Amino acid sequence: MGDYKFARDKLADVLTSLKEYQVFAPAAVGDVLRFKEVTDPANVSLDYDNTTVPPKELMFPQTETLFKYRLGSTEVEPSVPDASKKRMVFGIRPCDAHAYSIVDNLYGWDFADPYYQKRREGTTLVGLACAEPCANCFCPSVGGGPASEKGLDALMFDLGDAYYVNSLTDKGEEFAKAAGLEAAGDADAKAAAKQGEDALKKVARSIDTAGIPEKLPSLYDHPFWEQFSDRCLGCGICTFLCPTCHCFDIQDEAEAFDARRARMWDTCMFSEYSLHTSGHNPRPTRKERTRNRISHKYSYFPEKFDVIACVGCGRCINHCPVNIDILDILDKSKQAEAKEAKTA
Amino acid sequence: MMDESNPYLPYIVNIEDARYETPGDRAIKTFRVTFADDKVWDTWSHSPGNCAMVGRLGVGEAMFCISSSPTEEGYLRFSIMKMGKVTRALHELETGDTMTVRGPLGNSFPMEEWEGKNIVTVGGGIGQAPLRPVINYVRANRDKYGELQVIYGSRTSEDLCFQDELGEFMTESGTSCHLSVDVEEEKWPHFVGFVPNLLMEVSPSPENAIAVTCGPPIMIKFVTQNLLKLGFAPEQIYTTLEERMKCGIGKCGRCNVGHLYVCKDGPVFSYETLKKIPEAFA
Amino acid sequence: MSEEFEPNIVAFLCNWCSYAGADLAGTSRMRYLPNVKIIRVMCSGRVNPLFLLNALQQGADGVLISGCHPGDCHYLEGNFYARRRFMLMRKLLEHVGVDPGRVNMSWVSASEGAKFADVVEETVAKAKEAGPMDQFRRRQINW
Amino acid sequence: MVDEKKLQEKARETLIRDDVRRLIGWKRGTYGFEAAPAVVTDASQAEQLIFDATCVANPASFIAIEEKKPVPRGAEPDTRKVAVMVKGCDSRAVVQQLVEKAYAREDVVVLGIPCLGVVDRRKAEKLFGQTGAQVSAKVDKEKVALDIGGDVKTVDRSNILMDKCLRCRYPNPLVSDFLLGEEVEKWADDDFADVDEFEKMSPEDKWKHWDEQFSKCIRCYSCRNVCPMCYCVECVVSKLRPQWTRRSTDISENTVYHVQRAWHLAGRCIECMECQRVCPVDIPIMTLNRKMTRDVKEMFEYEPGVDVEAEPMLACYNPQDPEEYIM
Repeated sequence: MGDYKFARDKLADVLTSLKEYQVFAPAAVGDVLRFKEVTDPANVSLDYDNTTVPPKELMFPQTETLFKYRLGSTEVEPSVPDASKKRMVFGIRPCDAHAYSIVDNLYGWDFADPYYQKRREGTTLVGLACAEPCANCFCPSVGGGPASEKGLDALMFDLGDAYYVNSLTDKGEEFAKAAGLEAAGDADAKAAAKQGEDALKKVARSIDTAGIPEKLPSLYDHPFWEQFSDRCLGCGICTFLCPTCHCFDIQDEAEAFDARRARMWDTCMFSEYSLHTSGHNPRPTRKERTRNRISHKYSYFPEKFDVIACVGCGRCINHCPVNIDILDILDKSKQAEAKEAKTA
Repeated sequence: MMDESNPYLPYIVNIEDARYETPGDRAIKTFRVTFADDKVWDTWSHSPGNCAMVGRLGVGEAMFCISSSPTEEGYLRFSIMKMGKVTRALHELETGDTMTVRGPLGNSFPMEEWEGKNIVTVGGGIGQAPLRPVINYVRANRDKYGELQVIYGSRTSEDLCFQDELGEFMTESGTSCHLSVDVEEEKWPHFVGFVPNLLMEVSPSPENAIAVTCGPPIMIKFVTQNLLKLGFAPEQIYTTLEERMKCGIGKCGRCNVGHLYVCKDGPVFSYETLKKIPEAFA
Repeated sequence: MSEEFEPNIVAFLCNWCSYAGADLAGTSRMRYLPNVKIIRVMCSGRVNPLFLLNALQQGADGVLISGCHPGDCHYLEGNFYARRRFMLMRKLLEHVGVDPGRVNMSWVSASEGAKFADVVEETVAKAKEAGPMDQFRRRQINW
Repeated sequence: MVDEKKLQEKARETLIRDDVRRLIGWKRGTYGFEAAPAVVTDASQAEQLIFDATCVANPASFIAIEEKKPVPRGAEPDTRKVAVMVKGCDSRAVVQQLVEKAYAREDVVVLGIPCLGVVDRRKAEKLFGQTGAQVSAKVDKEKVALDIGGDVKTVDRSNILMDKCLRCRYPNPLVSDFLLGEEVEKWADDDFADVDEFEKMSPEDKWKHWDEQFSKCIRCYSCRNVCPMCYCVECVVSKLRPQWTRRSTDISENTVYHVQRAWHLAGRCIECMECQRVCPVDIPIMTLNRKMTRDVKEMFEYEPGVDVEAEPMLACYNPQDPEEYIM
């Protein structure tokens, strides 16, 4: 669609002009970056690698009320978000936007999830292409890239003194109009394209995913998982920080007579995740849980929705305290010899 | 069907009858419920094998099979064993109380496909609950199905569910019933031993037959092995699985066995499907 | 002006001394402040510091743990363990910014009805000084 | 410094013993400033093992959290020992685990490593940026030399070592069966100046600080899981019956989680700083732990993880314990 630009020092003005949107942008709390609602446009900076906590929390908050009720009453009051309220994620990295388009499959599958979908509908995604990919990024290997347009409404490129904006959808056009962006010239478009190509070359890590979805189920009982699971702590870092991980727990909470049913992020790396009340656990050790995490992303999800549930953002690699490196696992899985697993 | 716009909202149901099937720490209580809002019945339809999230506001919900056949009209039945947080809270409820139901969820037994065949059900303990709708569906459509063999065992004779109905099966024509208990007890006229052994004792013919089994995971495993020994083909063997569940609609993730969600793609699977998925027997 | 703040106090009293002390205060018709909600436990050593945190979460503005005098414990040494625990828990909460006046402990024997009334008064006074517990009460969370 | 060849040789020797099941040490990570903990079961894997200033993880964390599947009927349980390589600080974890009888002394083979300090990934990344290279690091009494993909950088110790190393009082293992390398001289002391400094803040400022920090928490429980002292099979924060801590992430539950975590480590924390290292959202968890450590030391003259014969701090008492606030 349209090509636009705005000067670097006009960033605050652009954000100020987006009054009809609730705008979220990366913000620092100490050394940690997270998407926060913009309260002061003057404080927003787009000079960042990527946020620690992915912006999935904007569509799928870590804790979310499903409905409220009074204890003793049978009336429930749903807390479904209002899609007519316009929201914008400003400066989202292409990998995180790509993640939304993957997770959309699940939340739209058969039973539509109104909580996620209403938020998605009302939100405009304005991306920011990566000029300098991080050390553990591997987005091109899983269908993305530093300047991938997947899932985005508009994509910005940092060209030094100005941001070049390529609007990709009607929502993106609307953003350009609301922000009053000036038209960009050919030179800017070329510079952006060049930056995208250069960035792609700078992505240091990669994996050839061909054959992995078909192979993983054959490694069900394979001891190679233990090379990794033996040092797994069973914490939730890899999954909570993963932009495509979407599992949740549902709990009822009451405070005096006010109660709610809420859902909160959950992770297959916790033992209680799959623990039956009887005490039986189908995934009793970290070996099975590690296998489930990797298999879900690279085999089960593609089997169902035809797309790998990984966007190559590198967060699980960057933040794993014990260096369980998903690329290393996938690499080893390709070398491992398939074994017929035992069933009944 | 459920509220299309929000599958997380439960229906309120009134308990018309609550009674204990079995006593003890792990008592089984059967609830007969009907919707507080009569209009729900207009859109409600379920089949044998379907499940529902049953719960209590303020405590939570858990997945249970609907243990009544759709041929039993005007109510739903749930047989619930007292185990954890939710089931304990449900067991406190009595006739006249309300609980919540969200469903019907999951797939169901291909009852139409099975028409004209002999049906063998192999149940253990509370595993008889998902088999009950199959049995009652067959009994209500007697002319459409062949012989019905009910094979059922539990730890002790006290732990047998649906005792009032078991007697009927023994006398009804076209239906036979074989019971067992795990350990020897006084005045027990039937088989003593585990259900897989009872199955071998009864030794149903695989010819034009379908076997449906449900029980503890270990029992399912051995029953499946024995059915194969008896000559049943993998596509003749059906089971229902259970996993921990939260959403019941294929979103929350935890109930997967391999790439299948038990809540959505299941709980009913043929062994033909499951034999490719080792996790189903984990 | 709003009404004067009346704090909620949760008191964990040991069965053998302090609960009997509170009972004595009542049967002797001594007046003690009605802010206190008593939970009887078998021994002050049974009080898990999580109870304290949970009370503060659920709306208590102050907590009182009371047991037998050192050396008089019905179970010989339960109150010594409790003393160590709450000494530390108080320091920890202080480090987090919670007024240490919200965590109180006392030794009240079965014969000290008057002391119990005094202890309650002091506990309430400290909680009043600290003000409403609004730091990590569940109620303040906006669902 | 430890000779890597000797270390691998000793590891091999240990792994071929009939009574040793696995060995926990370190191996080079796939990238960056931290070595990965390594669990090896076969002598042929011994050549992966390393020790240098990037070996920050605490191998003692992995001893007690191992999940074992039920022993099949008729089979004998595997009672062979676990060998573990420990730095000075890591060895305190082993001592404290022994104090708590998490396992018996004869269940472990301890290979001690005198240590001159380890690199703080956060400090290194601030100085040199994130790197995809497999970094190795040599440390001496003044400098740390980092080899970042062939590019050698030398940094002052105080600018790059973990804070715990800058106040390390136990550079040599307090428990070991074999010592790999020469004992080193203690170079620092701990005056808890950071705790004193924090205590000067007003209660309002303290809460403002923690409100901000705890609000960030995503409750991934990595701080709990990495902690060598957090080895309960079922943790109180994950229990449903009774449910003390809810799973919802808000300031109330997060605060209680962190306070109770620090509380459960009172008199047990051996200051390996793993909790703070692994926190993905940089919560200064050690501030709470160090307050407890200081107070336990001052009030009860107790120091965890130094004496195998000691009793756990909260399982003993002194009739003369302080009680200044008790009415």
